[in-house]
Amino acid sequence: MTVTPLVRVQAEDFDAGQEAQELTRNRKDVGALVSFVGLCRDEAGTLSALELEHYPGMAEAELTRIANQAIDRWPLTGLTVVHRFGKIPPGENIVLVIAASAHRRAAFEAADFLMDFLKTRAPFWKKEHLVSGEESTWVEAKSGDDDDAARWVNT
Amino acid sequence: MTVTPLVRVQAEDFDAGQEAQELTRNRKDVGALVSFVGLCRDEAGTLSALELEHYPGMAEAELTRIANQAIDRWPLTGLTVVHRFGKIPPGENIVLVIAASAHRRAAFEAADFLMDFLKTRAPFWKKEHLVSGEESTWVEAKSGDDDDAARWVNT
Amino acid sequence: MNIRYFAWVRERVGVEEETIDVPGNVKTVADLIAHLKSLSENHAAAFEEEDAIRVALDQLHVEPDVSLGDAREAAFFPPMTGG
Amino acid sequence: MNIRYFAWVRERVGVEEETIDVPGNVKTVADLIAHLKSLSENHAAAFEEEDAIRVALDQLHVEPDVSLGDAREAAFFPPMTGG
Repeated sequence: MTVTPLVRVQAEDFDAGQEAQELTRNRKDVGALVSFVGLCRDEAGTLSALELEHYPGMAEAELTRIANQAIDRWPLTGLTVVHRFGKIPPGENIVLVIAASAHRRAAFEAADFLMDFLKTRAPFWKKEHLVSGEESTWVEAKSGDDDDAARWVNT
Repeated sequence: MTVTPLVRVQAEDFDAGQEAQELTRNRKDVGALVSFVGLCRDEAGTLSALELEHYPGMAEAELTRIANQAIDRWPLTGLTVVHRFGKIPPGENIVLVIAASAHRRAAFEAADFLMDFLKTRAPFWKKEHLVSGEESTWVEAKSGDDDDAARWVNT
Repeated sequence: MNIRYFAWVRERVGVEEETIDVPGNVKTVADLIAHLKSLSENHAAAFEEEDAIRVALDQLHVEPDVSLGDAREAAFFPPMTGG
Repeated sequence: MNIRYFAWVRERVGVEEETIDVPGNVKTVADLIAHLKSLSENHAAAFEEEDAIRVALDQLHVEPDVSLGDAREAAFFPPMTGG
């Protein structure tokens, strides 16, 4: 049976625990569930919020393409991807990936892969709004993210 | 500030979502949260329950030692390990590992490491009780688990 | 053709979305970028760091040498920073 | 010395826990295993596949060549299958 990923792009927060339960409810074939939650971080105390801009339509389509690549590559029983947009204050959730599988290695690798490709391919852009009221600036892409995504080629 | 892992060995079920929230509550330094949930699996429909025997005292001590190794090795902001014992029917949770960090790579690697070492070093043993009522049998250790743990040496 | 801009590309161009007539000699994404640069100073400024700009045709990532074909929408944006 | 058994080692020995006197010539974990095997047929059967048995001294994993030192508890069990 082909697994259909659940992909959502939304302004509202998500409940990672509830999303995980949806992947195991009434099932006995899930042995491993790996969840990744990315949060808005602000160690310096200078950030008032991250503003996430996205390309509606393409964001969902690209996340679904990446999710289906993971489903083709690993024996998953379920896969959930939720990405928020809009203004997100420090401490709040930004992104959720949950991979379910019979075995832990597949679940770990699929979640890790999803995050690496999501970072470099899903059409979202972060702008930093500062507490000081200084001009907001766009977060620059990290070359490390491309390196992370490149780990999955030919492996 | 040194991170103290939260380690629990218990008969009761756990709430993975709630445990994850404990690691981020009122914090702005957590950018990534990786959770692993291991569940009792029974694709064939022949299992009535797994019975988990453990070595009380040593189970907590060994899980804490493994958790502290992860804390020494990766820059974590928090780490939670919960392992159940007793009879666990198919579909129910067995083990939970949550690693929190500023960055996703550290959180992924720490959770993955924890699970590999927990499997080979934490004093728990699984016995399979069958629906048929046939004699229960002890689950044999997999050599693959030792291979998984060996991945973390010299890397 | 419908053209969309995101993040700092959008801010520099000054519009989110516009509909343009594509001249007959504009065949590829690179041709389209050259054409857009000719439209206004803002467009020229937005595409100044051309290597830093990513392109999607009908919501699929493409490289600059790709033909426009019968794509209905082109989008221009900086490298993604989601997740 | 307090001796504990787990999983199929426990089932074969037939007890969970027992207190034994350690003879003076028993210095290492391997010596202790040899001594335990001499106690009963059940003990001998439990330790038959000696390579398949893991040992903890005072709740720390140890190898068979380790000295008992002043450990108060030794535990014997099969390879772990938790997680």
